[in-house]
Amino acid sequence: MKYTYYPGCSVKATANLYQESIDAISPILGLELEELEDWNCCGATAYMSVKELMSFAISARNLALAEPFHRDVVTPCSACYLVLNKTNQYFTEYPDLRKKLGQALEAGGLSYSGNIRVRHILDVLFNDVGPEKISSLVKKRLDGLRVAPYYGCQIVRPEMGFDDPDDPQSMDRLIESLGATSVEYPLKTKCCGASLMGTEEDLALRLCCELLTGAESAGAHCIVTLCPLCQMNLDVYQSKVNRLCRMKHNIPVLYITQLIGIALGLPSKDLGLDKLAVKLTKPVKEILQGA
Amino acid sequence: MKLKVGIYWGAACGGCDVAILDTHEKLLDIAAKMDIYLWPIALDFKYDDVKKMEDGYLDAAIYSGAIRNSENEEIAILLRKKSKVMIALGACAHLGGIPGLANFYTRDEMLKRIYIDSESTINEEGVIPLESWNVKEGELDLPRFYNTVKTLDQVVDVEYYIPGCPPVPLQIYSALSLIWDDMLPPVGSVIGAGDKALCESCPRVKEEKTISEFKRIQQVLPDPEKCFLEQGLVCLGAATRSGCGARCIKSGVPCRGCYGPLDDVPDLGIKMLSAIASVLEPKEEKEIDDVLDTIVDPLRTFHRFSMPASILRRKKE
Amino acid sequence: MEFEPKLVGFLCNWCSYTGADLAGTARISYAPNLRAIRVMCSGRIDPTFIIKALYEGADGVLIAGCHPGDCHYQEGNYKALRRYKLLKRILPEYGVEPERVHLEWVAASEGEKFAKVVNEFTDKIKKLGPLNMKQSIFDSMKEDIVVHESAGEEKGGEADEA
Amino acid sequence: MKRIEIDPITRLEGHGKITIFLNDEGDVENAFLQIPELRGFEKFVEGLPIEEVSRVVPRICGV
Amino acid sequence: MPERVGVYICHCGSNIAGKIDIEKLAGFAEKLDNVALVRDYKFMCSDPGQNLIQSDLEAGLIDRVVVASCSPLMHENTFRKVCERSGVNPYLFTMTNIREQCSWVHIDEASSTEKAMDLLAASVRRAVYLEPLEKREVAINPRTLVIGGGIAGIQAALDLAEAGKEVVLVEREPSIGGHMAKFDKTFPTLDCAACILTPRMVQIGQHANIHLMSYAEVEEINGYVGNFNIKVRQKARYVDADLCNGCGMCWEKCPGTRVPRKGNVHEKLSLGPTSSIYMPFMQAIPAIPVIDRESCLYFQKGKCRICEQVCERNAINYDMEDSFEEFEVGNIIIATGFQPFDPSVIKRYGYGTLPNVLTSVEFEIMNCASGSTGGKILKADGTEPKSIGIVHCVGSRDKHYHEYCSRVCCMYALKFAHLIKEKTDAEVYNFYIDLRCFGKGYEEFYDRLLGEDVRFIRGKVGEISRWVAEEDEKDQLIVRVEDTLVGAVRRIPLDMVVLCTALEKQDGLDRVAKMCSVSVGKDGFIIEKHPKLGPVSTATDGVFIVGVAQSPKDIPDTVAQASAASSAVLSMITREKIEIEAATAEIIEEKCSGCRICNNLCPYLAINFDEEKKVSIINEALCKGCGTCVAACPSNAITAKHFNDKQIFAEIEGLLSAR
Repeated sequence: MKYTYYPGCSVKATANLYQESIDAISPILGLELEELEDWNCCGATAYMSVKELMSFAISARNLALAEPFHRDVVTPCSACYLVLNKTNQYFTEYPDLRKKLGQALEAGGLSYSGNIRVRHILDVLFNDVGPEKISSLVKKRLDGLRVAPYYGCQIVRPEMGFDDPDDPQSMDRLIESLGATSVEYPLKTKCCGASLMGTEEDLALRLCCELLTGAESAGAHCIVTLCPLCQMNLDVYQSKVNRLCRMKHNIPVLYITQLIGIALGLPSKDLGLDKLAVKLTKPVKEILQGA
Repeated sequence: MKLKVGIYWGAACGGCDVAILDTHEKLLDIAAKMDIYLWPIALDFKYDDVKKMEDGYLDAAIYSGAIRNSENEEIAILLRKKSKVMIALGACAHLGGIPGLANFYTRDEMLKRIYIDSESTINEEGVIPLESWNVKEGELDLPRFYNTVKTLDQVVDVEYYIPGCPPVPLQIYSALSLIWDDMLPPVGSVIGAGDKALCESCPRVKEEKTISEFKRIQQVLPDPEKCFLEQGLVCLGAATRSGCGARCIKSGVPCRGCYGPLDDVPDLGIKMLSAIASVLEPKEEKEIDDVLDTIVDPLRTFHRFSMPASILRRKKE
Repeated sequence: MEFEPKLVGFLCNWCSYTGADLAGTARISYAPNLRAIRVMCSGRIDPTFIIKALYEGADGVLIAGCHPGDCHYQEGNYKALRRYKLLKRILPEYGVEPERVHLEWVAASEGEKFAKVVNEFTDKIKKLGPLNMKQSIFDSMKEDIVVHESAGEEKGGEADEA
Repeated sequence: MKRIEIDPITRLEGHGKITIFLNDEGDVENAFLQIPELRGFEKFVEGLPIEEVSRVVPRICGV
Repeated sequence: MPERVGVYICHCGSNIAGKIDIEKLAGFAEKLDNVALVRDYKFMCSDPGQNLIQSDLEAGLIDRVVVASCSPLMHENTFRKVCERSGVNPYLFTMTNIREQCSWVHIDEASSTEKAMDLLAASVRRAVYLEPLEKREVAINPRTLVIGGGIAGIQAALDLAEAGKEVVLVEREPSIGGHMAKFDKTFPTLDCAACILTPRMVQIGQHANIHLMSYAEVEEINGYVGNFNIKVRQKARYVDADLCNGCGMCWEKCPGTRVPRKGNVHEKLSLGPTSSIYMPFMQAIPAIPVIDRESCLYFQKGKCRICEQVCERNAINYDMEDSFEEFEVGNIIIATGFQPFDPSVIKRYGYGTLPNVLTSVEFEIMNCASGSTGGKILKADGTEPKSIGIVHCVGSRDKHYHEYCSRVCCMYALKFAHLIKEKTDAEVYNFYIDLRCFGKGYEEFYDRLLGEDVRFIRGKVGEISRWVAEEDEKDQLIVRVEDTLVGAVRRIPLDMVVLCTALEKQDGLDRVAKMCSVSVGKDGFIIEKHPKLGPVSTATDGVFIVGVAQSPKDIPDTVAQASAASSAVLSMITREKIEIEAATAEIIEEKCSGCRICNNLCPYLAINFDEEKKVSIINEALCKGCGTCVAACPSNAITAKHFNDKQIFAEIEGLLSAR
């Protein structure tokens, strides 16, 4: 299964552990992620809310670059997925926007007709690879590990497309396919504050605190997510959250791809586990070692 | 005593005359009952012979072909004077027929296209036919090419019409037999045809009609059983008099209305327009337009054979 | 003398005819060029009537029905709309400007609108000028007449009843 | 100049008229065959949908 | 002998004469063909005016009448009656509107007079082609069909039966009573629903004039006003109604169950016995059980048959088949009631995924003393709730689901709040957008609730989840709602939530509507004849609509509509016959080719196809005379009486070529 891979800026920098885990598990799961040549930043939701047309234009450029390959564009990051997917949909639905973007692309010698699909890596893992295949490849079953599935709020809007936006289940199934238990986590699509961490830190910290408290009260050993920004806010800023909310949270926050990597028996340094701010706790380690 | 009959053709193709011949052995009955005093395609009588007759000499005159030029009209008027009963034979005399399609153009447009612009003609001086022309020996004349095609009943009073293009030979025979059996219906009626629309005798199954798209015959492989109209193929059968035995439909193509309208229908084409428009599927204006876009050349299709007999008769100049 | 167009209107009994009456009771004045024929529903209007009116000398024909959804017989106006759309497409092939036939939805309460519609339609046809279809058919057949030797009366020239 | 007209010429498809001019000796001075017939298929077949042409042009000659 | 037309020109005081030159018009009329005489008078509609016409008619001077005066919508009937009085068919008369559409609306006298002349010429030519028409009358069968045995159907049936008229009441469920039978109390009086409903149900069961068919569905309806023939499918109950005396042995001993065996309190909610052979509720009418095939061990696995063994009256019969009954009725009353909106589509409210989230109907059943909880309000685990939330407008006033307001939810929500306060000491929250307490005594009931310290939060609930923060919230539901009066998003933990779901069109209403040839609106309810002036009748004569079949409404309005419909039916019945529109369309069989273009053009389904004769036929009683099929018929085989082609062609010629 071959895809045009749109990495996005985060996995090239702060979220390189996400990229490492993807690179590690892809060959085993039979995924060929060919990086899109000369891709540009999608501007994420921040730029979309400031200059919508410009944001549409720069992400349309990515789509135009990807179209000749006639393959699905896959991205690991929820923000990139939201922006690219929204651009693709609005491009087909709104003729006057299509005209403006057409002119913008022409200036760059490009054109786009709107017949390729934008997909998140979770969609590929769940629908193309599938939980059965993954569980057949599992070497170390993660029995006893209680995981809080955190989807974040950007993957579900404006159109999740491959799962129920109010009550997504695809990651829960993937977690269960590894032998772990996916706890009932009502905050699975609540917002972590994302880029607000830079502008309204206290608000974002309080949001993350609720997410961490919710996971803990659901008895989860760790949180698994699929968005670089959510992971960073919950993992890197966990100490700041504890200080502000006078909590003693110590919950590791992994990427789903890392969890899969562990279950596939890959060495932890290939999965970037060493780069986690909140190190794996004793109970988690025991389960991982013991399995 | 044998009936004295004259058969003539105006702007015609001779198909109606051949149809008379196609009555095969029945031709002998016709010959037994009738003496033919004029039949250009088959017998060598001249106009002078007819002019010499006294008025009403002929029992019936059978005129096929439309009124396209002055000669067609003159002979029609002549035959009217010379015969008790005037019968219009075939779609041209009855409705204007295929030649009637010329009513979408003017005389000059026609002559220019035929004699000057036509690709295979070399005519630098732009010579077009004239009504009279002098040669050394004397003056020659030709009939005048009319601006508008007329039907027979628009130039003379016509007692009976035998419709069709061509009329079904058997129907011609049965119509003629009405004369010698002296069972002619009231003057002005159409004989040798049914008094219901073609659908009555059409072999195809008819159900409720809702049309969301029209197609052209070559774009589709129509279901052999189902009514053409229901499959989005324009068929004038519903507004056309029966009598032809649905020969076009039986050979897989929709009806084009050559047997003409039913009794109280003054305009076949506009009536069919009303019928087809009523059963379109969409209600929104935009969607209606989309469906109507799929009808090709509506007016000339609806008036394939009956333009001169329609209410407006021709395109306004 | 300025050209005064002759207009024929087909008004549906429940909405547009009642609307026209309302314009009367409200004494709203409008151009006198339109003569109305009452039908029970705009669905009753056969395009043959419109062609007949144009032939008999109308310079313009107005079709008025209930607004979609208001039809007293629920769907008559939809059929009127479909026939009107197809008829407008073939008028140019008759050499008749399609603007000469116009369809308008007029509710029973829209007396004001009825007056406005008649005025606007009258002005539009005034600009277009006379149609006189019957005369133009007769003119185009003028030279096509053969003078009878005997009575000399011109038979076949004038366009008799179809 | 004497003139003989054969009008119409018969037993063929279509209309025609022959005019013969005899000189005083009774010999043929000149003769003309005139075809009065014209319906205009060349013009009115223009713009017809192609599938209809095959149903219109057979009416050029039905013999 | 050609028709002789009498022309009568009215001055209408100065209304017409003030603008139109009457003399010139009369002079013009005299010269028109077929005009035998022309008269003019100050007020044609006055008695002397009418007598002018009557005397000419009785003297046989004329046989067609043209009155040039006001609009036909004004005095057409007046002059038709004059013709009738003079022994002449009223349809041989026509009017020329030279007032509302001529003298009142044009300024210049000359052009007004010219227009009047053209209009008059058109009328005269039309008059020549007028043909006599008979007003057809149809007998009204006094029996009435009522579809639906809820409070609407019960009220209508009783009104008619009490008036001595025969009623056939068809109810789809095993017992009549509809949704009202599932309520404990009714607002605003807090009457016990059973107390006010059961006596009427018993009356229905015993009334000699009412033929009750429960557990039955209408299969087919044909015919027209006064003469509908109905076919009803009586579904097999597998219990013989004549033998069974409702002793109850069968459902006590029946091992099968219609509710999940290991279900919690809410899953096991039921009014009557939960066994496979059951009665919907104890006061069911008819009091006869029915076997639910899905859960019956005999029908599913072929064993058991215990009910047959215990039944002393051997009324059980497993081989019963659906049976059919046919009868004639004159009128139909559609009282099919409503179906509650299924809230599971609103995932954020968690109905079906989270425990302790109930719909209003489920909560009503829980409150019934004869219900499975004995009227006690309990959580799913059987314990008493400490706090209950009631969410208004679930599926109503919401563009995604139903835009309309269901009218009853606010009031029953208040009733719920009262019941909770009365039966438990739980906190009660009502989440509302607007409190619509519009009826008699409704506002007072709301004030009373304010006194019982019910907490009203004005805001649409955003989410119901299990996003607990503290330990004690563990098995609670967290409601997040924006309190618009306070201007903050509030987070309220609750033990239980009741969703006030919208009232939707009853399942199958569109099929019933199609059978009665009435149409449904975009929200699925049947379209009434006129929203203000004809709420219970429909465009089809003889078909009436009552209760939620027309639109959501509460019990008082439903009962009022039921009595309105039955009085309308009674007036039809007492008239014994009804005049059918005379100017209908007619298909001339000799001309109809069976092309069937007209078949689906008729909104009243008046045109059907005769397979043997291969022609279409118009049912004159159903035809309203709109003429849509006439204009479409390619053979002109359909004539529109009083508006046929000849008459309209004559008017066109009159308008354009008379002068």
